[in-house]
Amino acid sequence: MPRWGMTIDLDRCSGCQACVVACKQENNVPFATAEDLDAGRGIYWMQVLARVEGEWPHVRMETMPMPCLHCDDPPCTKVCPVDATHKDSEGLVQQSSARCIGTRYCAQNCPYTVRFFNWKKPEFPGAFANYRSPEVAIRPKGVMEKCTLCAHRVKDAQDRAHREGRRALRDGEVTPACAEVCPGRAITFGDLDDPGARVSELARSPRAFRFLEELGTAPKVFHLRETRHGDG
Amino acid sequence: MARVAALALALAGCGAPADAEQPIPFNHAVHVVERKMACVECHEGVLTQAWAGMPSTDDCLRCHAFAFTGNARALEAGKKAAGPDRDPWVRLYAIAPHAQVSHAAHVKAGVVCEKCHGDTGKSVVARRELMLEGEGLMYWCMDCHAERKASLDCVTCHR
Amino acid sequence: MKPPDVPLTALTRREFLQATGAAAGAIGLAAFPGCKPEWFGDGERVPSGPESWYFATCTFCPSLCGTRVRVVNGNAVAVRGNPAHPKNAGALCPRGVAGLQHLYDLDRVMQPAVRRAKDAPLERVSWDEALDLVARKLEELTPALVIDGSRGLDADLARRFAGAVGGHYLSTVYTGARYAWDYERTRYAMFFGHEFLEDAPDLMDSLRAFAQLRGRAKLVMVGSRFGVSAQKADEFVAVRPASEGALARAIGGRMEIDDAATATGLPTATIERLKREFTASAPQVAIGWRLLPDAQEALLWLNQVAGTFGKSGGLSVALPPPFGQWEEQPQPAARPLPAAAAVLVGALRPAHPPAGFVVALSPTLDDAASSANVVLPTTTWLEQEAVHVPVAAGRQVVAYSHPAKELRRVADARPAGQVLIDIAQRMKDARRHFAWPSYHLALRERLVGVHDAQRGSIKEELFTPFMEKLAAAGVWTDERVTNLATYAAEPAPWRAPAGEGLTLLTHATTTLGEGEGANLPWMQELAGWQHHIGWDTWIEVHPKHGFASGDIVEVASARGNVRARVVATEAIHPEAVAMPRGGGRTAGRWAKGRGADVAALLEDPGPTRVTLRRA
Amino acid sequence: MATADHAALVAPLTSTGRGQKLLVAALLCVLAWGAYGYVTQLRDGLQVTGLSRPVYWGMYIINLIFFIGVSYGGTLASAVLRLVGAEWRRPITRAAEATTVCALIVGGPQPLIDLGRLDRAGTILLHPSFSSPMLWDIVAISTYLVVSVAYFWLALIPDAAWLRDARVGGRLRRGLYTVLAAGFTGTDAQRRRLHVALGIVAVAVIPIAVSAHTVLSWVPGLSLVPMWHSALFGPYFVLGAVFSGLATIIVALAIVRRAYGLHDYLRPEHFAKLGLMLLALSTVWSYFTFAEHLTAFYGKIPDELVIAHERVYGRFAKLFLAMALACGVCPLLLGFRRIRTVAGTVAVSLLVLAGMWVERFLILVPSEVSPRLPHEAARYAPTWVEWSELCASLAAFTLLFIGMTKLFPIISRWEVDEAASAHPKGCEKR
Repeated sequence: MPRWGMTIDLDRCSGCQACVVACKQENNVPFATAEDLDAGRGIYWMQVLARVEGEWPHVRMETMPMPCLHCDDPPCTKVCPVDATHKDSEGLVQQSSARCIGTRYCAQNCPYTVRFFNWKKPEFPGAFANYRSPEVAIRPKGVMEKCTLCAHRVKDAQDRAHREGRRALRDGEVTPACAEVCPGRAITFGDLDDPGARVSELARSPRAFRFLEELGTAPKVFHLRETRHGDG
Repeated sequence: MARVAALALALAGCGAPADAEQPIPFNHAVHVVERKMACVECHEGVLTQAWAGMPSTDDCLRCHAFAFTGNARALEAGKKAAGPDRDPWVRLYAIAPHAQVSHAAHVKAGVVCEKCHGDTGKSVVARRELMLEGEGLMYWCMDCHAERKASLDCVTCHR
Repeated sequence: MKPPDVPLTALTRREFLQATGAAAGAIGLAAFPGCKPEWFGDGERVPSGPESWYFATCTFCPSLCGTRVRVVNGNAVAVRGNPAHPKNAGALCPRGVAGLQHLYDLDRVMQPAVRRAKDAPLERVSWDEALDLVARKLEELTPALVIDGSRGLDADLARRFAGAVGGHYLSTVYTGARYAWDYERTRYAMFFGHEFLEDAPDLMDSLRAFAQLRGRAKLVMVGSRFGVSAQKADEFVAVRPASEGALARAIGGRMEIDDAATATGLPTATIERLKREFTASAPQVAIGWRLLPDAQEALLWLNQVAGTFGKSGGLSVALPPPFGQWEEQPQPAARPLPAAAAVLVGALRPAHPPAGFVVALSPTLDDAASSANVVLPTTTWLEQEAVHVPVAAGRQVVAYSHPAKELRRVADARPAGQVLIDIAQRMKDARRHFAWPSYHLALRERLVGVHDAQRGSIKEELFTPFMEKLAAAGVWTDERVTNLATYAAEPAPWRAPAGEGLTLLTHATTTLGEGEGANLPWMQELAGWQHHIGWDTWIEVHPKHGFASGDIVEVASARGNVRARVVATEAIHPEAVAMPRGGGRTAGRWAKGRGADVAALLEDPGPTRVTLRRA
Repeated sequence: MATADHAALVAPLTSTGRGQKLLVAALLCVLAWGAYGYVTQLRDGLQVTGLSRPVYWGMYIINLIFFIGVSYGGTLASAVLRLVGAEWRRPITRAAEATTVCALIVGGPQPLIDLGRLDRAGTILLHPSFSSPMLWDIVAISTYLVVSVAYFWLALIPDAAWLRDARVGGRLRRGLYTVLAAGFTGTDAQRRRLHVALGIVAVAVIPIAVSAHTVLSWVPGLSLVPMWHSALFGPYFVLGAVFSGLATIIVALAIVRRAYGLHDYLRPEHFAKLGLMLLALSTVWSYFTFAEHLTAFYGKIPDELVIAHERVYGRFAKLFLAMALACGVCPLLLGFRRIRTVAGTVAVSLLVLAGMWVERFLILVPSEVSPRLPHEAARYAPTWVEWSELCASLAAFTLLFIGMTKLFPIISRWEVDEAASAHPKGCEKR
């Protein structure tokens, strides 16, 4: 059984937002209107957070691409009163929009704030309805949703491999939408339990770290620290 | 009364009607039992795709243009009734929008069509064989998945 | 919610009421009479069906990335990069992905429209009527001005059209020398005033170069704004605004280091070190963007001194591909003439809308089209058969795209080139220069040349199999490298730019670009992601000026003034302010009135000095 | 059996004044307005609230904690005082128990208002996940409600029997009294059994009440959110609940005293005693509040410090100051005998109630607006829908309480009589 994970190389991320848009498109996440943004209700399964510190000219800017980190010990799943969110057999933290009753407790307990609530019915006005993807269901209002690490792509690839008589996927055979479009190739997806997989190689690198590791959530999405020319 | 129930379920977003008057009076039995046609000949996606696919009237005409002129006229009438850009069939099988079933994956796993679609192939007027809805249907699916050691992860079907 | 598939007409009212009641009961809504089940929908799913993929070239920016478009049930449902394309190798920038919102733009022009009187509304007419009218008017009202925002074959045809009608031709897209940067082998890259990760003449090159050079080359960003490019560079050199030219001269040995230190505000030791590093790290490049002309000159010269032109790891000028030549190119008028009519091609926004009779060839009702006398709907890049020439170092590339036949038409639109042919053929004199019966054949003539060259990635004896292979691959490339050395004159001595006040720095964003993304909601919402701002234009101001984040200020230059939302940040030089481009459109339901158009402030050649006042 | 002495207790059951009718009408209007707001929310979704990411919980959860807190009055005043045998409690137990039941009926369903999918609320019963503190909470609060109702009913039995025998009200009401009286005729055996039962339930209701609020505090307390994740939360919530519950009783008693002319039963010394208890609880509350913030400020764990700072000096400073004055300082005035009058204690109680609502707000919201990772500046301002639900909840509580006073004597007659027969002096009238 694979244990899916991801690495995001901050050295290769330019904050261009391609992953954010590709994710929205792939997963039928509606765009945020100005009012949504103003109220803090945009939905971004993948987003790039930024923080600026220091004084001119000694400034530092952190850019953090932040999908759901798919914790190995997810704090969100255990607080759900109806088991609408759970870690599945391949390690992905999934959210069932059909089971969810909308208590938003999981969102409260997610230290990364990467769970999103449908404050209203998702809207695809006019001809925008045409570009909705058939792969992913559009969630109704009143339920939570979040990054699935493109589990639908994984499942489709597994079905395909099965049809071809293979039991497991090859490394790199399946990529989430964010990784697919990334101009810097900053995002790597794969099986963390496969020691030869590119993703586990990167996750073992000394540059790898996990956000808020001190909370013991054990994310399966690793970030790789930035370096500068001439560093080690 | 069955119709009332079906419509109630449809209105509640629970599913499609169990049977309906089709624009074209298609007879499964003639094709499948008498002519020994395979399901995949008309439902072309079942072996390779998630969707099964419904034949267009053009697909029908590939055979009917030569042989059965009477039926070809019925086809034309049906096509006209359905209007352009719409396939001329009333769907009988529908599951909740948050669930997806891959036909190809099931066929590959050796699930025969009859497991879910019953005797549709032998019917004169097609009707839905599977009367389960909502969670009832889900547990029926899950029983079979458990039996066959298929994945029981929610995301297998709910995506 | 999905409507029931049961024919409702066949039901008795009693049955219907029973059913509705049962449905309401089933949902447990009894307590709320009158509630419709939509209140508690279960979501939706678009039915899947047969899918097909086709290639398209994104024309939102000069990078011209190769995309693959996925079609299901006649709808385009995804835009992805073409992995076999040498430009982007499967990657895309956010604008490319958002092409879907361009294709299904709610402001698409659905059919030709004419404005009968000055302030009358646009009126739908047939293609024939519109084309006849345009041809007649253009023959009456000479000379005509052709303002072109298109790329590729459409642009070639627009230029030809201008020549055929004896008018002047003006392109609003970047048409300067297209330097190809052989970034894979560069060891030292200096970016002058160049937000290379947000705003570049070739954004895809820039984004990919940065990732590939990380750790292998040193990237130095010289500028007065600390954006994401400054953070991601290996070194950020903070200079006074508009003084990049001085640093370039000093590194090139054309200016005393002490003088440059005064001009830029840098310690002399830093300049000395940069000079040492730059000279010692061949192959090196110095790239500038949004600079004053004198700084741009100095950079060209700096590259020449360093010998980067035509060298591996340096810059080169791309050679045109072996296109078949169209016979006899009529030349447009060299100088702008007092025009009585204007033809606008493609998505563009002229700073001054032309006077007189205006014809707009546009896929959407954008700023220019919405005030035109005649609007002729053209296809978007996702719907058009097209040939493009992306610039890639060390390669010649011809990208061919052709929409899948399964893609359902969105509008009664034609390729801009086709519309120009259609107009020209209705004009007495212009007709002879547009002898092709269709755009497709004009395009084919070009590709015949590529076929005849019998080289590169596709070689076929006959043209038809060549076209088939090209359509299947989406791209023809040839490894043949033809680098041209270029010559730059020694720059004039540095002169401090005139003017007082805060220097306005502008940059495009990866989302809005120069405004291409303005009517795409995905781009609007992400425009100011680093400041959590969307759907608005902001101005980055150093806190010492006393403005707080969120304040609305009026920004005034000698040319005009606009309003913007303040972002008080330490990440900007105290003598500078920075604003994004691409806002303040006047048409388009998502773009109209969103933010401000900084183009209204910019002085030519600059620098633009502005004052801020709380609004 | 009814005596002329207790005419004042029966009067509210049989006649209703004009002012009261108007009040009920007004409250019904507020309730209807709340229902309208709620229907709006069902139709348009929770976008009609001021909630957002990351402020996922707001007004409704604050109201939940607030009303469950208010419900503590009954438990404390009645059960505790009954167990320790405080004789002065006798006239106040019934009103206190009534507030408990009313507050639980109003407070318990608050999460349903907050729910994104009301239509799926039944899922909690079909697919419960007992790893969620929210489920423990549902169990704890429903148990608390059941036990509170049982307790209220047990203490009501002799009075119900009295009303049954006195043939008060129409057929329906008499039927109700007959059922509630459960065949009680006042024999010694019955009285003995009643006392035993009351004793048992009074003992049981205290830990159940404590557990209800502790478990409620665990809903935020067991999460990873800084300043919520605190062992202090259980006792802090319980203490705050007792505090606000007591204030509720004081206000409720003062109102029935005035509205129904019960000055003979509820005398100023009752209010003075309750006022002193309020003062005592206020000091404990201040101690908890101090301890909580000292830990944050001294420990300087960045995540917590940010929130504590926001609360005390930042965006919430004004609210914090108001809360500290209302809950920590004003009750101290009750140390003065001159303030410890009926009016004085009621004024302080009202302040305490408002302050405790603000305290719930300050416990929840500042933690939510300061997420660990740099998100957009979050803020929370309740919308008209949320305020409407608060008003409607308060109206519902008041209506329920008025209903109680119209159905049952709001002074426990038998307990008062019992005292009068046991200690004739203790209950004599002026």
